[in-house]
Amino acid sequence: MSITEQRPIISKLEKQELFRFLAEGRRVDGRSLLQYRNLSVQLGYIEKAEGSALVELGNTKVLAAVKVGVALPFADTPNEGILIVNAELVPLASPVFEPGPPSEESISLARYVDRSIRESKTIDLSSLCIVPGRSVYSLYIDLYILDYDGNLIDASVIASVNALSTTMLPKYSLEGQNIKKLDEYFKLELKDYPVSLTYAFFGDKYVVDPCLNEEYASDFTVSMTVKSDDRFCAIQKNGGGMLSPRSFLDLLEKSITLGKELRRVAYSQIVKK
Amino acid sequence: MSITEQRPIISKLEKQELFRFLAEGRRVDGRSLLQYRNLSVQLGYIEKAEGSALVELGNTKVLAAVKVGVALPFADTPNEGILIVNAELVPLASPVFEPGPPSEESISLARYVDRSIRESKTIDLSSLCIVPGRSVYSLYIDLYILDYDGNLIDASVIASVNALSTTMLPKYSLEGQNIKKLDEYFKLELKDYPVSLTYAFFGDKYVVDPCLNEEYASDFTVSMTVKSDDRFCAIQKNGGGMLSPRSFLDLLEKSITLGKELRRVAYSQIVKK
Amino acid sequence: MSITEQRPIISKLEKQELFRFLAEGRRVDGRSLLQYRNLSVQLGYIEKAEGSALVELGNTKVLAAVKVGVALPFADTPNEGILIVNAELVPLASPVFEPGPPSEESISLARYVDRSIRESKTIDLSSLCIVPGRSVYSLYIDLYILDYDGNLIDASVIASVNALSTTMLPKYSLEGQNIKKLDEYFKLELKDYPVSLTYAFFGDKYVVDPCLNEEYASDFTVSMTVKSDDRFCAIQKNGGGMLSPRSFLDLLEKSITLGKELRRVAYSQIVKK
Amino acid sequence: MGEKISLFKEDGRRTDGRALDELRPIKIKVGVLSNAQGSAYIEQGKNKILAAVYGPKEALPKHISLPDRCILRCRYHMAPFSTPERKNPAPSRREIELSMILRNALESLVMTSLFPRTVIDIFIEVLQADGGTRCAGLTAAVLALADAGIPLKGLAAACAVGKAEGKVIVDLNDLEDKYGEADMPIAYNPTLDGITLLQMDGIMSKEEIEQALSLAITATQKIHKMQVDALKERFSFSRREV
Amino acid sequence: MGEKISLFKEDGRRTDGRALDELRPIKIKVGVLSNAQGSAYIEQGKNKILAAVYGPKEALPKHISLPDRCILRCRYHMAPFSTPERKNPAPSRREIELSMILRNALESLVMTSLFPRTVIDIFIEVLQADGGTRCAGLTAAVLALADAGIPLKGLAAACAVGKAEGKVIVDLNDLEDKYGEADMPIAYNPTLDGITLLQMDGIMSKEEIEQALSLAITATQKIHKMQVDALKERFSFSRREV
Amino acid sequence: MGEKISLFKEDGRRTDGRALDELRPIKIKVGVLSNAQGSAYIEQGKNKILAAVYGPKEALPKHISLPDRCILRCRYHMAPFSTPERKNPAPSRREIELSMILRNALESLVMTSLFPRTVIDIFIEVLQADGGTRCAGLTAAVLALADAGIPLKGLAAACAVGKAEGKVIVDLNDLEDKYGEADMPIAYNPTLDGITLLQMDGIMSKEEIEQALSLAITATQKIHKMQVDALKERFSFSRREV
Repeated sequence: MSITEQRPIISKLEKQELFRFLAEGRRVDGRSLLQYRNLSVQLGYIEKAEGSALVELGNTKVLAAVKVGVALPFADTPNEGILIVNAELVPLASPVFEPGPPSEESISLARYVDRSIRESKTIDLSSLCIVPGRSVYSLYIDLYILDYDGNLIDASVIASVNALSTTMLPKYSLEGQNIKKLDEYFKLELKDYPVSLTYAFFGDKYVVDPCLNEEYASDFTVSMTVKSDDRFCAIQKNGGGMLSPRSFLDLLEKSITLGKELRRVAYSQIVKK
Repeated sequence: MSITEQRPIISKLEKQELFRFLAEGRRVDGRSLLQYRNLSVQLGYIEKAEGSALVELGNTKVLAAVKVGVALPFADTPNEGILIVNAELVPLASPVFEPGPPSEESISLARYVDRSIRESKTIDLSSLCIVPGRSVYSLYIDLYILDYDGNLIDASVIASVNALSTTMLPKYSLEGQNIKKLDEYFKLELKDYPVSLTYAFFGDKYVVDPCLNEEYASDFTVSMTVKSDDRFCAIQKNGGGMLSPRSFLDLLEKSITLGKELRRVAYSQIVKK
Repeated sequence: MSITEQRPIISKLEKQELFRFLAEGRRVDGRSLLQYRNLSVQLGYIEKAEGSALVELGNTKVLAAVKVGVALPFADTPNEGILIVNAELVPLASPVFEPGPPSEESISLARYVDRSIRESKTIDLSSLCIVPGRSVYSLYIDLYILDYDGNLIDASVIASVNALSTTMLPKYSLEGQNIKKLDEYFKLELKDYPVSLTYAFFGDKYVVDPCLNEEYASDFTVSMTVKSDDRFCAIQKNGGGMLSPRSFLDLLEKSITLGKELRRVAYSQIVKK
Repeated sequence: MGEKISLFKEDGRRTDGRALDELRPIKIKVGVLSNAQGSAYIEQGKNKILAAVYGPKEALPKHISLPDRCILRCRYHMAPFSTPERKNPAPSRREIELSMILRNALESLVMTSLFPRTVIDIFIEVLQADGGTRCAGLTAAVLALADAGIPLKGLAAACAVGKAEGKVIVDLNDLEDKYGEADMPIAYNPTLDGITLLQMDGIMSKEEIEQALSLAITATQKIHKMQVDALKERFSFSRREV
Repeated sequence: MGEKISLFKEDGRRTDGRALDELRPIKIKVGVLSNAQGSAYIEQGKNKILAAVYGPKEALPKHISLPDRCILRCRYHMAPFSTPERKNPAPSRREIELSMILRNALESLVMTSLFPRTVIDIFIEVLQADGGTRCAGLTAAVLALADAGIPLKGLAAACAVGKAEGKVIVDLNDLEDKYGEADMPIAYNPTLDGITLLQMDGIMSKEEIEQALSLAITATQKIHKMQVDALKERFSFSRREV
Repeated sequence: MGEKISLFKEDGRRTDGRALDELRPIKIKVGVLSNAQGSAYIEQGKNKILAAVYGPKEALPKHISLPDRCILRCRYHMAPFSTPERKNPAPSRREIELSMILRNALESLVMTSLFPRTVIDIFIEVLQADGGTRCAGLTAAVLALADAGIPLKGLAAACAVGKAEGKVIVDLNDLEDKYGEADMPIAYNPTLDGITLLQMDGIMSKEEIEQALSLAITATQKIHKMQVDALKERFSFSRREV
């Protein structure tokens, strides 16, 4: 059962201020409506994982780590590696995160990131086959939300792609019926550099990269993932409220422009020049 | 832990009326004490399942569907197919059904239906072996309670047997070590047509096929499953209260008579003349 | 989440009495500070288990039973049998035990007993291999707490070792690729006879083998498992409060002396003279 | 999107004979269950879906209630027999996500401030699945709410649009969902010109999405008319059957 | 009921030497646990079963309580080592069903209206299983209730009857339960002439059931006498041991 | 303790070049998270651990609260990527035990009677594990409590001592933990001369334990100094970063 969430109450004063600023085309933290917060990326934060990245987007901190294993392929894709995305809303990040099995928020986040990476074909899963029908690489992306100040989706996509870009896979040789792990590694190749852009709506106004207070005060958010070729590979409206078709079309246009910019910043350390 | 259930309270007036009618040998909905409600059976309701039937017994609606798979046999019955019965008290059927793992009511219902089919040998499980010790057919009967107005047991047995009667199984050929699914099907053969008869007790009086209000007002119920040869293959008393040995013997007699009648109606579309 | 437990409240009077006695070097039930309660061991209580023992330590009753199976060995120990300890705080033993998945108390108890047996090498796991890398014996020790009057740890270690000492394992012969169970059995050999000694602290005073009221009134407990050669193989402080290094060193000394005594009583039926 | 399967016939029509912008046959009935406060049943292609509504009723335990409006609980659930392989009845990650997406969409329609401290339960059961179940489920759930007499800001109808072999299409069936290039479920309220549910996966350019959106609006308007007809039938006859 | 196993010896006696209507050796003790308000232990054949009762006590959380009577909670549970193969300690579907069946049977005996808003917990632990555990468990649970001083309408004793190789028999052991043709557990209160627990599976004709019922009544009357003796012993000696 | 691995180099130093009584490099920061009331981060060898504190806050549901003091809730958790093989994020038996052991240790430090009817939540997340995580986690958790402004009876620092190839050593790394002969985690409060956490597994004689205890006291005193330094830095700069 999905149940109406109980958002922490923002004081009326805070909300009024937020709307007053919006009416003037400004935001409480000084940003313009379509401006992202400061973004920093630390590659290889978890040395023991095959790939990892720590992303800070303002006060939001997301750690993504990739663990590589060997698994039986799915029956309908015997020649493809397996990609699984899992997100943990770690309770130290926020008083609203609780220990326990994955919440609908964490599942929805993981599934959106999964779609962004899978549909954009950022990874060529068919290159992750060891023995067709028998052994394929499995990539587990674990998203760990360490500090929560809104816009988990965009930060998580950026963290995941950066973590994947640092991922080293062990080589295997086939010995008779069995495979043997070698002490050699190869780098996972990325085929695309998708970015997600998330907008929070307040009536007919919207801002990009909402911080937590903006998310709480907003009617709903819309996230869009754009590929390097400006095509879209994932979209999702989250929360109640209605999006006008006109605004939707606006967002498509804005996202292509903003996406180019964000991609440049987010993947500056990993994109080949 | 099984815990005393909290039955919805029936108004005193309703209850008084019910008892006044019973004293006169009548029921509130106009039936006689040993009369079933209208019964309708719609075969093949779920085209995508290998077998299915939708049963309406008054306002009680039960959908039974059979899914066929291939499984490893149990170690102690290497030559027998596997039969599993599962019941879901779907929350749209009643305000007292809650989402979540199977309740004791749904487990008890499924196990009673399982016994009724298994003990009556309605299906010859030894005919469902593909490769002894390695591959057998598995039949999953899912009972879906869509609308709840009492007497789930009788409706569920009827729905299950009807669903089984429409079940088509794919043929398999043995190719070396593996089995291969062919594009041919065969009909599951039924060896018996069991019916369950459920009685609700009010002091020393009882009625057959209780509707929900009667169930709530009763002391307890007794269900009995009768085979085509008039022998019994499952009995269960549900609820508190005491059944006198005399009444028990009465029920045995009544069930044989009523069973013949019910079997004729319940399986009119599927029994070979 | 581990959460501060709600201990049943002992009346102030009871507590005062307990402390008054302690101040005089006595205990409410007449024991001296370092005296164990009466201990009785009944071997082979569960005939259908491969090994078992019922231990009564005062009013605390622990039943330990060993079930033997065959399992795949762990990848990193292909030549070793598998030992698993599980503890059930059965709700009939105490109003504070609740049905449901294992509590942290039961997990902690099972893990302490596991360490006591595993680290002392009471069982030579490498002697429990049938086919290296493929089939090994698995020993499941189930601890069943039937009556709860404190000091579960010491009673459970004693029950486990006694149950193991009665354990008979079936022999297997290798037939081609498969193993076959023979109708012959051999006795599990014990290499050590560890005992755990548990102390409850009240300020700077402590008693051994606390009963339940003493546990509730104490600041914390310390358990130590001593091997036959007087070396230690497991230690654990349970509960809040601080243990002074001085007291810790005292306990080491006391445990060696008390351990010898307890070992003699606890294993009188099974230790070879 | 593994093996090569042709999603169009030689005459340019889809595998089930439809034109690019053509809906599958739809059958809607309102008021089909006897215990629920409101209920509806929809068949769209081979989809068979029931929706039921209980409430508004007191929100228990109290700490889940809100002082200024009612809360919604929503469960989207697939019957074990609704899919080719038997589905475990425990909720999958997909079902948990869709329950949330559908609750959000319904939340924008219900006049929640009329019923403070209460809860409305919405159950959507997919008895047979054939692509587009979340959309058909939403179409039915909105009707179940209306059937329960719960004041709405308006109806909303839902339909997936998407892309297959480079062509933008409407109301994807199972095959097109599986082997097509993109799937974009949309729920739309024509009165308020608002999108209440929006997801997309697969790959589409801005221009393709624009075209798809336009088709979705037309399609949902058609379904909206069927919703209105079903409600009219309900309140003239009051027939109850699946 | 797979392989062929003979359940009768050449002299017509059962595999354990019993006559058709003969009970297994039964040993009952009341008041065997120190913490429980009431407790009892039964051995019947190789069955070893403990029952304990806590309560009546305040029903928490409050919403489970009833204003006019006490509620019962009952857990029938098999120890992991009670069966030939180790049993997972998590409750199986069978244990969940039997917990309900046993609660129902006990509910008909307890004078629940004497203790409104309270709860009585009944725990039945099967330490070793040998056929007929639900019946032996009920026999013990009734005594644990009596030991706890809870007013009962009367005792009830339980025993399975059934059929093996065409013969109606009493108190089935493990082998007869597994390879016989029918098993009918019955709990009976001789004072009120009432059956409080009744199940059957396997195949029996009306005549066979009549015969089995008659044997069950005789058998439970015998066990009832042992219950009374155990209670007498309990209240004269007050010994506590397993 | 399976295969033969040498834990000492020819010069008598440990595999990572340390002397027997030498700690691994330790880096501590206090106040690293923005939402938590208090937080701390520790690196000890390759361990990377975050601790955060929320509270004191109202204890809900009420029945968990205590009238005379605050309660503590503690979760020790390992990230799925913290170990060589991916760890299932659901709590393991080991994590459940350590959560309890750590809560107990912290309970002895917090002045709980100052905050009746409230709860303090303590979260310890192991991002990367390299032996001795419970000790490093405790060292960090104590600082997170101090950072949250919760009155403590004193700080406590923790460190494992143990035995490898017959030698008593301090601050075991992953390899020494796995292949050594004994591991004894200790948390010690130097001001009150009290041990708040104590466990041991493996085999040690009384004399070895005495020697290990003495080394542990010296080691924890060193870590205690680093704790104090980290707190000073926190309250002079108030920098927040991981």
